[in-house]
Amino acid sequence: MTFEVRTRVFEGPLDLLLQLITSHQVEITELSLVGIVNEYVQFIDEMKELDIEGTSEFLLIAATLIQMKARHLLPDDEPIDLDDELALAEERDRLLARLLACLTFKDVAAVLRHRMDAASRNVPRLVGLPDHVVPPIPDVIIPVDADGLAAVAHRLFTTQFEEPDVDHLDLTLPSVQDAMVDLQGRMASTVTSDFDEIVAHCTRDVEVVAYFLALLELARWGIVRVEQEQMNSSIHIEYDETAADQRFRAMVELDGER
Amino acid sequence: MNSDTTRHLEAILFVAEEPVNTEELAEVLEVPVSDVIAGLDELSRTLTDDRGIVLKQVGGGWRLYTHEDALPYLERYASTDRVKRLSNAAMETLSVVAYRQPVSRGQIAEIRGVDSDHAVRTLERRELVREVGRAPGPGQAVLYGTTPTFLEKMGISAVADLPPLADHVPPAEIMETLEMPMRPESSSSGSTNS
Amino acid sequence: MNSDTTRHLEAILFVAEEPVNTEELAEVLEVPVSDVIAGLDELSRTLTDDRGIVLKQVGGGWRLYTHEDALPYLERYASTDRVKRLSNAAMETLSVVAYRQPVSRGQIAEIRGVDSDHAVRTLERRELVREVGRAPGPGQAVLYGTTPTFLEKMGISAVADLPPLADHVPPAEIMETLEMPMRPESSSSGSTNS
Repeated sequence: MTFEVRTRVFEGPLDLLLQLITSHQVEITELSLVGIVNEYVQFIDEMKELDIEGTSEFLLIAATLIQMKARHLLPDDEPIDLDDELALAEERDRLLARLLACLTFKDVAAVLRHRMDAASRNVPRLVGLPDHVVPPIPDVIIPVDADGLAAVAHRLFTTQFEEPDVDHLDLTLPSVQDAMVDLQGRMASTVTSDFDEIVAHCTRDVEVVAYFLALLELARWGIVRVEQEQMNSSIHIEYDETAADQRFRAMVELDGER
Repeated sequence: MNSDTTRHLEAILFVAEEPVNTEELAEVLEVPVSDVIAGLDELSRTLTDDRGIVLKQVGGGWRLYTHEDALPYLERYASTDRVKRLSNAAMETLSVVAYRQPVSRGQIAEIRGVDSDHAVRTLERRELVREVGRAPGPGQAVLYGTTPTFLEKMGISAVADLPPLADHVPPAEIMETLEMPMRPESSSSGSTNS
Repeated sequence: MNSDTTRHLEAILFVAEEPVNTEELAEVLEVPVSDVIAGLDELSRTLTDDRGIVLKQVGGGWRLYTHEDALPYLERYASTDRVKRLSNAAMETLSVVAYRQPVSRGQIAEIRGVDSDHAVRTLERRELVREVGRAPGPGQAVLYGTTPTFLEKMGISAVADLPPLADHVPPAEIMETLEMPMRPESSSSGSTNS
């Protein structure tokens, strides 16, 4: 089973999420957040091979989705922190509002393009004055000096306009997979740690997000236990060796079957 | 029989390389604005559908254009490819600027969910958007708005002539589709369905 | 009631930059030359003395001109060209001509990524660039170069005095300033340099 959306062109994380959601429109009753989150996260793993801009935005939205998913997966008898619940609801509403705004502007953009195309069917005259009308040469201010002009030229000659959206971006994405391997390795030796320590070596926000996603994934498998006293306080991480061993054995067995 | 004002209006609009507003026309022709308006009306009637040229009110002024029926022949005559179409990214960014102006790059990115600096720069180079001010407060982000060129390319004379945005808000069933998977209850092995 | 041929003729002559001969018009409109001649005759009668535009046969072809009565107004219109500061589009085009001269419009458009004909014309009118030759080969595109006025405005005595580009990597803050639409203050030299 392949996702049709995979072959489509999408621009940015909201666009991707919109496509994932609407591609499920036919089976609306079976819509599940978990399915969409899984697909979304799968995309992030594949993103290294795609030229996509705004990668940290992808990961941030994924983090929100995963948070929502994690909330769904909690057993009902687990005590619920109302503050967390409220924060999550706000996050969800914000994401929803953004999706709606994004859709609205996509829709109106098509209308504006149509109008523009229609208007461009009328061609203006650009020839200007007849030769025998010789207007005084308007005085002109060149708003930069010679160095400024050189800077303008430099920028033009070094920018490739035909291939937009790629060359000015840092596309080396941190791998969530690598972050998981690293995180698990470090946790195995230190047993307890906190998130700040784990990401101390990261130089980019997007790397931190990758580690956060890795952490959520390991927590989902029970390999680590995660605690956070309150929002914005440090995230305490504890390694569960038994769970890690079980997981490891399961993986080896899976590999052996192939 | 056209008035002198009408004839001179036609001559000026023939050579003008951008829309000219009535005040400017009145100044050049040394007649009251009301005469200009009457002259434009007369010119417009003279240039009826059986002519190759039309008069349009666009971008805050008036400009002569070829009749749209002639487009295929013009394309063959000039054989130059017409102005490159804007990408979807640029078109969406342009829509956000048009309806949210004055707006910063950060706000555009927030709405589109994707970095839009490249699109903004493309639109600036095409003179469809421009800096219209600076945001108050720290950072003083550049705020963007549309240009008279934008209005002209849209074939309208003011931003207020754009189709109302409210008409393009997704219908209820799409909103529901979006909201459904995000409902807290949706994935729990729910017994009740609202 | 004008024929389609007459309307399309008018549209083509409206946008044409030079006189167009009957054979060319016939080819573009896909009609016999005799139809073109009849159409030109009809157009000429439509554009009688009470119009601001006239049809003239010049240099082996046909071209639309403004009526001579309108000349004083055209001169006044031309001298009200109040735009004094070069637009970003014109600035970019000027920098391309300065560093790549002799250069054709097509090459400029390729470098800038957008059609630059209008900017070239603006620069020509302000005597900052001019035609300096023709490209060899088919088409013989006009090649542009800078003028003595340009050198004077830039405060240099020869094109060779322009800052070299190869080692010209502008400091980050200048680049940032350039990313923003250029403002008059941007040329004042900053006091601090990182």
